[in-house]
Amino acid sequence: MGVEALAESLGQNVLTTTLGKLIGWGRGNSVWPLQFGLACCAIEMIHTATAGVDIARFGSEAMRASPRQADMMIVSGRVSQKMAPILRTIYDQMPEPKWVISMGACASTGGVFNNYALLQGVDKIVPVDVYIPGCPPRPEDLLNALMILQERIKAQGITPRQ
Amino acid sequence: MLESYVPVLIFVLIVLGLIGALVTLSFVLGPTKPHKRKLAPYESGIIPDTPAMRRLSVRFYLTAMLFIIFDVEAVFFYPWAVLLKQLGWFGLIEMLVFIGILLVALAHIWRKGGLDWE
Amino acid sequence: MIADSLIVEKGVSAGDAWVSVAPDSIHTALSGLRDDGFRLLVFLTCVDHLADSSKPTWPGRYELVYQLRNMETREQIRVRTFLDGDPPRIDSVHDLFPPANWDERETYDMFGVVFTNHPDLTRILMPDDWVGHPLRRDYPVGGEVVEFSEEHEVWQTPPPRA
Amino acid sequence: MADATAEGMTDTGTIGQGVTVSRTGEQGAFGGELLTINFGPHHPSTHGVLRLIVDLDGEQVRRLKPVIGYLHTGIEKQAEALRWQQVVVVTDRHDYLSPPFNNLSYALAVEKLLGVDVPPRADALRVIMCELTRISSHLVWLGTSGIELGASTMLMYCFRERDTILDMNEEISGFRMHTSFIRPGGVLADATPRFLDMLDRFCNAMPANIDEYEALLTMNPIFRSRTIGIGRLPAEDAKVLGATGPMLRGSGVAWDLRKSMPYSGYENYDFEIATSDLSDCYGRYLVRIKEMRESVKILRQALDRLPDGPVNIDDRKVLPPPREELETSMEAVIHHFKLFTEGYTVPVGDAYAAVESGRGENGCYVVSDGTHKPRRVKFRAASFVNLQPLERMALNHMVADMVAIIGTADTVLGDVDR
Repeated sequence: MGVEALAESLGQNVLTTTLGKLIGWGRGNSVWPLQFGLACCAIEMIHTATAGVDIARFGSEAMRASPRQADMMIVSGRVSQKMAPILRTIYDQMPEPKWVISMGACASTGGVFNNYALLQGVDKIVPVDVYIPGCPPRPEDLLNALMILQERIKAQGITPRQ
Repeated sequence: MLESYVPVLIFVLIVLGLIGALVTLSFVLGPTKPHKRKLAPYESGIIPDTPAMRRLSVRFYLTAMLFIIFDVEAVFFYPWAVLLKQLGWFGLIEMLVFIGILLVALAHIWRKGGLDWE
Repeated sequence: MIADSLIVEKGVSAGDAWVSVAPDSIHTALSGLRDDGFRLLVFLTCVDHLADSSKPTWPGRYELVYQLRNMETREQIRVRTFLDGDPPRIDSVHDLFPPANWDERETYDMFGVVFTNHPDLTRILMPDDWVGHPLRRDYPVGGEVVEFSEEHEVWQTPPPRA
Repeated sequence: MADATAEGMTDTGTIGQGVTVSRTGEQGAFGGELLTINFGPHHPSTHGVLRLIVDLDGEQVRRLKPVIGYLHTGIEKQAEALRWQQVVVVTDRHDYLSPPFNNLSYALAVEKLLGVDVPPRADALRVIMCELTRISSHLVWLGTSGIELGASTMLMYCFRERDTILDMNEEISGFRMHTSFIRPGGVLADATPRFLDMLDRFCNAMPANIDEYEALLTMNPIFRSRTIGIGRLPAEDAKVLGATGPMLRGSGVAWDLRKSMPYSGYENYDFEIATSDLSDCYGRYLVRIKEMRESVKILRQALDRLPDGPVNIDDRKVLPPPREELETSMEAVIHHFKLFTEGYTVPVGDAYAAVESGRGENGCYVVSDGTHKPRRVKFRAASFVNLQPLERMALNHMVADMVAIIGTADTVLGDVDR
């Protein structure tokens, strides 16, 4: 958009880097996840959202149901062949600075089920930023992944990854 | 004579400034890559093939109208509440008459079944 | 109980009484049992006996299993039929037992057993454009190829995609 | 509130018909056309990836067609590719809110084929783990159903208790959710003193917590107006449709597998079957709350009368020998080697075993052809059958009531799609 072209033309001087830091800080500290619960990892995701582990401390409490208001998609659970096109559609319908956390072994690599029914890894259809091992991973693992993602977002500054 | 309205002016300016800044900043800073699938209507993951625009039932219109009537009624309470002291008994009785008329209307609608759905 | 003419074989397997019936008399047998009080169809499934060495000969490749239960007397009975043919055909029993509607759709989806006069015999679990019936023994498990594992050599030929 | 047309229910002809979905813009009751919408796979209130194609006349549901399969994981095919002892890990994951129940139905079926009985201490540990999981599964249902109807504090309260249960799971088996604790031939490990102490504190504290939930919801006018008279399922139709668990007991039918067909020692615990004659969403809520109280009573009895003794059958062909024996005896090494390379074989035959899980009858039908891999493993999923009355319970209800009806069916989509 306008400011990216401006940022390239001005090059990396004091203006764009501080602006980049500010934008990165803004985006990083309020990453709104999309409520994309599929299977067992979704239950652990709910645990992360409730008082016990409390993802609200990291600015990600507002689990949005619609992709229009979400910045990050947490693929929590196993993605079946029937669900794959729908997952891709929802990823497409998310507004632009968007990231993906692949939660659990089933989302990252097909996990325990290496058979015809599952998509062996969600990175076959959507670009993934952070993978979380575990079946299901502990809520603290999801928080750890969120913190890793926040560092990445802050480092990206004005122009996100794609 | 207009000095007493300056705070209102400042308030309006602040509001417009804030909203203006938020909208332009997010419009300018947010990268936009529109493409066909992103602009398709969101229906929990399925791209709908049936036309969304269908003739809707009259009940929606009825409920909307009822809401507007009683919402506007509530707006009239604000000035009355501010001037309650000066108006004294006359203001109170006047407002009670006003509410009474609308209560009669509400009772009529309720009895005619305008409030419940089917 | 069922008219003895219908029963092909009778026995007890691991504590559960079972009865074997010819495929074309399944509807009369089940309605007879239902009138006797076996009103709950616990489940209906199919077993594929392709290359099954546990018995010298099998009356049919596909064995359909109906597990019925009498809720008053707490009795259970298992009705089997053996089918052959490609696709194997049998009468639908959804009018006797309503839960059979979805069970039959799933058995059609997974094994390709066609239930005649079923109201809506379409795939229930797999995507609608899926080719092949996954739970048949000659259908490979699919999934990712795992090197150096002779287990997966056996299971690995991927399904013919449409 | 228009409740579902009762008289159209009992004839079995129309139940579960393939519902034709209107694309042609049929006429609705108030002049508007029927609007076909997707209550789609990605929806906050469908308790998983369930898709409902709904024909709406204004706000009222005229036709509803569930579409499932969005979480089909091919667990039954995967079980055919694994050995007998490896299948336990896969059974954990099809009904991911009640893993020990899935393990128990699979273990009981295999033990029926093997013709073995587990020692009493293993039975008691199995009952303890199952009742803990029933409470945690009901807590997830109560929390999510509460937040769907607006009571967001329910989610926080319920998941606070669920965290203590998951800590207990982790203490006894090392896993929070998928404990794989119950295996053919016994259990994973003996209960540690710390687990018994945590269980004791849990049994003391839980009744007060359940009172807290009841204080929030039972007499809450909003919750009552959203659930009383909604999703009515008469007793006769619940039986005809094969519903089990709280769906059946909520309609007044006192059928509980733990009482009617007892397994693993349930006959020597005394508890009541929770039923309610309301046969609507509120009735099923009361049933589940009472079931949680009964589970705490069972846990208290199981804890007080925990028999000591071995935790596994000592059949070396099925279960590996203890580690320290490997240094001394050659047979142990041979058994150990054979078990962990090829696995054990189960006599030819087929067996069905069913347990009463939080959702209903959770059964496992196992066919063995004498090799070290099962020929067929079929899971009788309670949610798969409890989802079918949804078509008829949601008829002529408002869209907002459909949220309560999907919640009350308490279906777990992993269980439905397997």
